Amino acid sequence: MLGLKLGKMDLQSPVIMMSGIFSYGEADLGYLDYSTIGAVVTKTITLEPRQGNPQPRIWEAGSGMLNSIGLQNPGIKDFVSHGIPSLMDRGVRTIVSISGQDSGEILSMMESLSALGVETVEINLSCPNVHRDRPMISQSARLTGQLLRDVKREFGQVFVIAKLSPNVTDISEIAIAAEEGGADGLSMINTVRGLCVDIEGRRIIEGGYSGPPVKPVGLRAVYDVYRKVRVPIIGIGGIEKGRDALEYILAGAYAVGVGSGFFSNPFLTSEICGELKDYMVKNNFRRVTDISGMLNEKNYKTGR
Amino acid sequence: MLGLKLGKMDLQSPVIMMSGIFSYGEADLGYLDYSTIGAVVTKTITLEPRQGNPQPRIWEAGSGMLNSIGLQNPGIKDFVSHGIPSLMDRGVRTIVSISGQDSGEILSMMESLSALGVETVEINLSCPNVHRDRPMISQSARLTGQLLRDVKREFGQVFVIAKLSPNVTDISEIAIAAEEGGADGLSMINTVRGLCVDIEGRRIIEGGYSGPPVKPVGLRAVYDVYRKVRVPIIGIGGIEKGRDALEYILAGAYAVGVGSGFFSNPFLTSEICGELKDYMVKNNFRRVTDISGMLNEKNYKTGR
Amino acid sequence: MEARNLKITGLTELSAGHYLVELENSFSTMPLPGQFVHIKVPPFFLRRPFSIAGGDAEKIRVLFRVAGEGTRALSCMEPGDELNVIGPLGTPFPVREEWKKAFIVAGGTGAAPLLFLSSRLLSEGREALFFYGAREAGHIMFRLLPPGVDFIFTTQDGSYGEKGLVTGPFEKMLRDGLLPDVIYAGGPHGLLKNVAGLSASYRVPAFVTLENRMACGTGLCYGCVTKIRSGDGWDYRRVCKDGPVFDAADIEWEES
Amino acid sequence: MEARNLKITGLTELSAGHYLVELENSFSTMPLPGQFVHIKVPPFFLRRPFSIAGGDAEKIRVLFRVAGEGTRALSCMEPGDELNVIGPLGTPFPVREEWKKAFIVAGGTGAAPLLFLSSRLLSEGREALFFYGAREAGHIMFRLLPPGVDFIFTTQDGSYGEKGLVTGPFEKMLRDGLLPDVIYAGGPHGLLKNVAGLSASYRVPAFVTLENRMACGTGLCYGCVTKIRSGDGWDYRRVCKDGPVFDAADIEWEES
Ligand SMILES: Cc1cc2nc3c(=O)[nH]c(=O)nc-3n(C[C@H](O)[C@H](O)[C@H](O)COP(=O)(O)OP(=O)(O)OC[C@H]3O[C@@H](n4cnc5c(N)ncnc54)[C@H](O)[C@@H]3O)c2cc1C
Ligand SMILES: Cc1cc2nc3c(=O)[nH]c(=O)nc-3n(C[C@H](O)[C@H](O)[C@H](O)COP(=O)(O)OP(=O)(O)OC[C@H]3O[C@@H](n4cnc5c(N)ncnc54)[C@H](O)[C@@H]3O)c2cc1C
Ligand SMILES: Cc1cc2nc3c(=O)[nH]c(=O)nc-3n(C[C@H](O)[C@H](O)[C@H](O)COP(=O)(O)O)c2cc1C
Ligand SMILES: Cc1cc2nc3c(=O)[nH]c(=O)nc-3n(C[C@H](O)[C@H](O)[C@H](O)COP(=O)(O)O)c2cc1C
Ligand code: FES
Ligand code: FES
Repeated sequence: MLGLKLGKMDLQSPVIMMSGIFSYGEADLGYLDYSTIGAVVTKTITLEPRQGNPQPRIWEAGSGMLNSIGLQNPGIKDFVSHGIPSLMDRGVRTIVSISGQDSGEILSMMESLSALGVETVEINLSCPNVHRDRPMISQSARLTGQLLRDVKREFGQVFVIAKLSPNVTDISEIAIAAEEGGADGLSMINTVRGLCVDIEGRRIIEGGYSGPPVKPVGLRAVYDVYRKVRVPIIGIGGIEKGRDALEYILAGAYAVGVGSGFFSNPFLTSEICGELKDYMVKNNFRRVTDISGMLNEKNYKTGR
Repeated sequence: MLGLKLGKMDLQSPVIMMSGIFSYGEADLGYLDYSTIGAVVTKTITLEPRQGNPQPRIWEAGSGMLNSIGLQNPGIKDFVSHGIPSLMDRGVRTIVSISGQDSGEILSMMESLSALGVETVEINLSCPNVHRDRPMISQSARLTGQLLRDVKREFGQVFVIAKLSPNVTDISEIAIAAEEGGADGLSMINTVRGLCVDIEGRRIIEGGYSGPPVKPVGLRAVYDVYRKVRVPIIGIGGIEKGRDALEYILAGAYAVGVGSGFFSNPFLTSEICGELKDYMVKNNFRRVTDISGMLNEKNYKTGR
Repeated sequence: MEARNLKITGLTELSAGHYLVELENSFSTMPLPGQFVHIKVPPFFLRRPFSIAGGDAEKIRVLFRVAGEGTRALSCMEPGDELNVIGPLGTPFPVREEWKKAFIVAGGTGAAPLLFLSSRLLSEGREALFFYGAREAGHIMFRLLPPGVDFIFTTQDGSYGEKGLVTGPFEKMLRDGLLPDVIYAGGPHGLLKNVAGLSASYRVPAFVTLENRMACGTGLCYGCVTKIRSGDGWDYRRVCKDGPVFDAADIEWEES
Repeated sequence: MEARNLKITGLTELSAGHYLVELENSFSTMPLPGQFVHIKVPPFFLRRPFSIAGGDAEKIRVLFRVAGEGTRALSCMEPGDELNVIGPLGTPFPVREEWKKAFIVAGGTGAAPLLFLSSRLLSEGREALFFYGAREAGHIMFRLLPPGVDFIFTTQDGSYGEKGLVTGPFEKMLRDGLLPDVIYAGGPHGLLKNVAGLSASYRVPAFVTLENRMACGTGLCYGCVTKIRSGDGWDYRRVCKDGPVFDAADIEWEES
């Protein structure tokens, strides 16, 4: 009922643990029902090791949070040398997340990954915590399209997901460029650039904003882009209960990504699967893909 | 202590009731302490009357809200014919908000307003609820700069505030263009494009997202832009308690704008003034302008 | 209109999911039937609007149904707790000297302001026949029915009174030629639209109270507007300030 | 590590703003001194981490100070309420056979895990001298002091024990040549850094517990990292998973 295909992968559920939330997938948490997880996107890897940002990296921001991990990671060489951690025996697929400054870096990482047999890669074009004043690749339609063309030209057989930033004037334009460049799927949204003021500590905390407050932003992005592309969208942003995931799917997401909501609710993936099943049973749907985009104008006319 | 100048106007407090929150300033609410309000920005007026958007116009979105009023207003002619509603006897100044598709419309409205003796105008370049698929003027640095140049060339004596949208790749770029075009001040942010899914009602609600969840977005915008312009910034977005206003001012706002938080907390302006005074007394500041931007790198180095 | 913290003096579950909350009236004004209060229910951002179901210089009564998270939170509050309330808001039901006999048509919690109105009418020596429809017997707020008002009940499941919609007996009465001087109605959109149609057919003036989503509740934001006929067309008018009570003939009824 | 709803069996205010909360231990593991629990306090988004201040197969005790909104909300909960808890988390304090005599240095609520540790040490027949510093007399959690442990108190205002910082008598004891086999410490960053310096000077191993801001609490997000020496430089290691207890000599101390 909840199973679906993403590229050549069969996912046992449309719920994906997004990058940065679940480390490299090496953890085995006794309390998780792994059968409710379709895939894990590993924490973003870069070509060279990165120490990441100084403290504080985590800051509560109203009913959400800021993070500025700054892509701490051991680099692609170390990552590859350990082999891809796998939860395959529990039916969970792995998607490897990578990030780089340009096509050269990305291609070199793709090389290492495809040598390892990795079939699905997410390219994080949208981390707000790395270079404060340099734009992200997904802030430019031209750079996004070009990067994907470069990657798909050489690694046409790899399923490539582009992860996009909401911090753009028009996310549809970026999404279309990614699709035209050859992206096989889109993940949206990454965190929203945010800032908190620590009055007592007399300091400013910058970071990527995530959690429940960004849900209307993520939904808007998914809804708008769904009408303009054909590739599957992983809907992300502020999912903290089952109902939120259903909203994303009805608005146009093919699958949903769990981010910081998992920190708050460790049973989130099970709750999502439960809620999706309930909705489908009550409304007589057999496959979760049948309800994807159901309330989007692309399929459906609203009263207005 | 809390008084400050905005252009030629003396404001009795740095707290401004933003556009859309307080109608045209004609209301006289018994429970408001008007001495805590520096100015009221009137609900945005357009050249022609507008009926605005259909219901629903208001939607609760997590700990914030969506609105899609769609600039319902009687048009500039009708507005001007009634004279500018004034709370001057209570010390509250009026700023008139206008919006138009291009310089022609704006200039024609400026004409009517300056005939009426209006000294301070806010140009709303950022309403997300008007034309769904057409960009807003403040989504283009070029158009923003051009519009301000056109306005200031003809109405150099009017204090012109540009109200900017957060839905851009780089708000600093827009702010700089506005300043270069001649803007005397900046209001930021307007609402964030958002969307909710009404599962039971099987419909999509689009609207501008405001309230506490957008505070980190507004703070980020103010903080970033403060370092790049010299004109005063009215910091807006998610202010629902006194402390929030203090955060905006410390991050770089010259004055603060109260939006939907006023719906939730009718004593908000008093709370803000109280909190600002407390902070200033405790930390030995005499004028609220002395603490503006105090925690911004422009003035101050953070520990990092 | 004032904004104050009002103390809850009573909170009773009248039937499954239906509550009566009684607030200390610290406002300096007397509430009138048709007016409403705008209540902050922590931690929710938007206030919740509720008709005043009764009250005087001492008390304000609100009758509500648990419809979602906010009303659920409200139902969990306790006597002694305070609520930040803006009120009394909106225009009351008009009452004219010459309207000696009124028909009142209420569906569900739409009955709240009409219960208040009917006791007012009664105390002024007028006649009122109250058509009150609910889903089931348990939803009829017997404890709030003003003594002396004549009631005709319907329930959708037939568990009390006539089975069916409240507009059934109401329409029958009109058809039988028993016309009142005025009609007042509150409840779901379909009911009100129906009443408006009958009021036009039988040429009896009708006043209905609308429930749109609200932000400010005080006429400032234009969030709650409804289409009101004007000249050849219509204008959007504010339910919170220009209403919530409107002349049924003025409303441009939309599909819902 | 498990995630469960644990019932609150007791919640006591020990002194102004300091609380002891007792939870039913429905975990299948026994908590160890130095480990912590990650508690969801509605309606806050991020969980709050707290050291385990005591416990066994039946109970988990947490000692906390109202530091902000989340701890305030926690202090308002009641016995019978449930909390969603992830735990026990992190690495416990190391205890080696040959460490017969321990000095324990605690500042403020940093005492919580050390109270647990000291009773463990005592029950294993070891010797422990507990240096316990607080702002004022009322902040010292007498009710939690394990019987049989020797304590030396300091308060900043001199209202109990010696006046000054806890590192005063601790350093004096070392200076007087009364060296323990091991030092354990918890509390503010300055205190820990100080203890680390003394541990190096006197060549006594020291283990400290750190408190960084956490999101996952389970090693997944890299939010809570601290600089740990490695070769010529340092690496960011996770306080929640690689700690919270670290060898003081491994920490790259930063200004704070
Ligand atoms: C003038 C007026 C008078 C009313 N009088 C009564 C009354 O006497 N008794 C009663 O039970 N109900 C009354 N209502 C409806 C009542 O306001 C809603 O049931 C209540 O707001 C639902 O809140 P919730 O948090 O439980 O629901 P949710 O669905 O969780 O609320 C989400 C948001 O939608 C709004 N909303 C949801 N339903 C409605 C609705 N029907 N009308 C307006 N806003 C809504 C809420 O205010 C909130 O902003 C009245 C509404 C209006 C406008
Ligand atoms: C491993 C560990 C063990 C701890 N043990 C204890 C203990 O036994 N007793 C005790 O009283 N406190 C302990 N603390 C500190 C405790 O977690 C904070 O006091 C608490 O999170 C503050 O929450 P708040 O909502 O009241 O404060 P707020 O300032 O409103 O919290 C805002 C955010 O900052 C975080 N935060 C604020 N202060 C701290 C802090 N000092 N450390 C970590 N996060 C913080 C909160 O978790 C939250 O995410 C421990 C912290 C850690 C990391
Ligand atoms: C602590 C943290 C670390 C993250 N690290 C990454 C990362 O390494 N790569 C990436 O593409 N996204 C990263 N993200 C973004 C999330 O994958 C997700 O897109 C975002 O948090 C929005 O979803 P949410 O609101 O559900 O958290 C991170 C988010 C958080 C909170
Ligand atoms: C109901 C509503 C109506 C608004 N109408 C206008 C408007 O007419 N013109 C305008 O410039 N901004 C308008 N805004 C935007 C606010 O002025 C403000 O910029 C925004 O809401 C962010 O602030 P907040 O989070 O404090 O609400 C409106 C906002 C709301 C909630
Ligand atoms: S709710 Fe704001 S005008 Fe009616
Ligand atoms: S809090 Fe996530 S790794 Fe420690």
